Amino acid sequence: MERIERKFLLKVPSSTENLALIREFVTSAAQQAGFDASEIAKLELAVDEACANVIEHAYGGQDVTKEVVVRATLDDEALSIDIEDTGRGFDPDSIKQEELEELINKRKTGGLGMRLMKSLMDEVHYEIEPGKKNALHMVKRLRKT
Amino acid sequence: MERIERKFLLKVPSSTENLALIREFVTSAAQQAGFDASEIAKLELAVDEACANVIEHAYGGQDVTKEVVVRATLDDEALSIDIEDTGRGFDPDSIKQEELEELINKRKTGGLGMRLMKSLMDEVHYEIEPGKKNALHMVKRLRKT
Amino acid sequence: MPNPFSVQTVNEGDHVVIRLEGFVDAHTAPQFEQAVQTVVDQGQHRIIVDCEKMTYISSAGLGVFMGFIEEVRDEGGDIKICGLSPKVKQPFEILGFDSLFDFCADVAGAKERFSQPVKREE
Amino acid sequence: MPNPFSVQTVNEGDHVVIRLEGFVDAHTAPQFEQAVQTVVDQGQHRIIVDCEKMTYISSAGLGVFMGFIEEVRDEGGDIKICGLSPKVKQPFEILGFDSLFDFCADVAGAKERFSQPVKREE
Ligand SMILES: Nc1ncnc2c1ncn2[C@@H]1O[C@H](COP(=O)(O)OP(=O)(O)O)[C@@H](O)[C@H]1O
Ligand SMILES: Nc1ncnc2c1ncn2[C@@H]1O[C@H](COP(=O)(O)OP(=O)(O)O)[C@@H](O)[C@H]1O
Repeated sequence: MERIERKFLLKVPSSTENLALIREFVTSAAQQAGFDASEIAKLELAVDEACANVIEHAYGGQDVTKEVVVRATLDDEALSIDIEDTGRGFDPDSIKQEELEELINKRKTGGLGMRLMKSLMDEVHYEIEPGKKNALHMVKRLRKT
Repeated sequence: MERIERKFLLKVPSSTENLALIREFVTSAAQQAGFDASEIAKLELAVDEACANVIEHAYGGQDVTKEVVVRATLDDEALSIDIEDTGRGFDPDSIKQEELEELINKRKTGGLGMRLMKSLMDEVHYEIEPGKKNALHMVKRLRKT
Repeated sequence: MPNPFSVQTVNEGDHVVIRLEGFVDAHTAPQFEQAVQTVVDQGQHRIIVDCEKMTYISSAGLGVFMGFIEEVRDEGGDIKICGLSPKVKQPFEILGFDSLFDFCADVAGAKERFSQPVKREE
Repeated sequence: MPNPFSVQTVNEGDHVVIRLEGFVDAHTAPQFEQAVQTVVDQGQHRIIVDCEKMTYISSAGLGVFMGFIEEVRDEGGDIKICGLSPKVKQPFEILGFDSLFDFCADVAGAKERFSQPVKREE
């Protein structure tokens, strides 16, 4: 049996200005997938965090000559999100997840994004090939009611 | 001198459900280009009309396996919109622009879209290659104040 | 969220008010068309379309006005368009609707206008 | 339109209210951070952040609370977070902010709380 997929693609210049549009994009796809408002809020936030990281870390700040690519693919079972960049890349496993208390003690203002993504989504998986393509694959499954 | 361009790309399944997202997409690009609210409203409407035509005429109604592609390219002088489909195609020159009164007399409910696009945009240009790619290029120039 | 739309039909004695809210585009216009069709099928031809809460309209929505106006006027009625904000007025004006349709400031104004002769070129 | 945001700082005697409105994301959080910095630089450490009109917050916004709380508490003050709607509360809870920050229903509640001992693990 063939599954009907709906594919959405958004490419925007690397600028935090575009995070709002990225959120609208995800919300639209998620609504069509049939997620409820609370699930949509989670998807929106996870994708925002991922794209903010691309803009700030992969491309090192605003650089509108670079592109952030977001794909949303939905079928009966899940919404898959694929985010691509051609920036610096990093080793996700080397990122130490510090406790909130620790971060507070160190007066850190960051270090929360990846943790959020992991708890908001069902799957979070990086494939990093610096200089070529860095890809982040995230999945949120539809809970059948 | 090199012009810095910002490029935005959106691909969505061919469904009128996605017109709202398409409008958000254009609005975002137009805001970054510096258009005022009234100009943004014009751009939004022109692109909505063009994409509604692709969904309804090029692809003959809702068909989420088909794709509507919208590109927005902005530089210091203008926002260019390129809309692509791989649908039926048509001969734009053969479309008779009937007067509103005539349409009313015939109790028509359509026939207004292309006329709107032409008066809302500075340039409207079709390149139709049925079976290959149909492209619509529209430009709105920034009026320097 | 991205496309809030609703249409509400209220019978008020010898005329009917159709209230549009949100975005009237190719996706939602069929619901508007259905609402007008229902009213006309019931033999009501004094129709007021209240656009005060309409935030957007594309040609799909404009076409609904166009498709019914003759039939309604033939029956001695009219479709009064009221409450258009400057933003949504633009497409009506570009297409010349202002010379063929009766625009009113609000529902009260539209009701009053129904006691006056219908604007119509024959 | 796609990203309405504003931050407003109001001095109210011995404490200060920072009002967030709209979307707090990586684009707008720097403005929020600047507002807190300004208040702290002025030596004010009894800070109430009113989130009643905040419609969204991402980690960039949460990081602002995180980055200032130690300094403010060291000075005998606190950052009270109030008016969180259920929708925006979610990220605060996921990250455990509820056990380290003082959440209040509204500004009045936050003012009252300033007369009570500060929640803090040493
Ligand atoms: N897409 C990315 N490209 C490069 N580095 C990244 C990327 N995403 C995350 N990182 C690295 O992982 C760290 C932790 O990310 P995160 O948990 O989102 O917190 P924050 O972005 O606030 O630092 C970042 O500081 C950065 O060094
Ligand atoms: N993208 C397109 N692909 C195929 N045919 C089109 C396309 N756009 C317009 N047309 C044709 O041109 C006609 C006029 O279009 P338009 O002025 O937008 O009015 P309407 O869409 O309401 O009919 C359409 O009815 C259709 O036959």
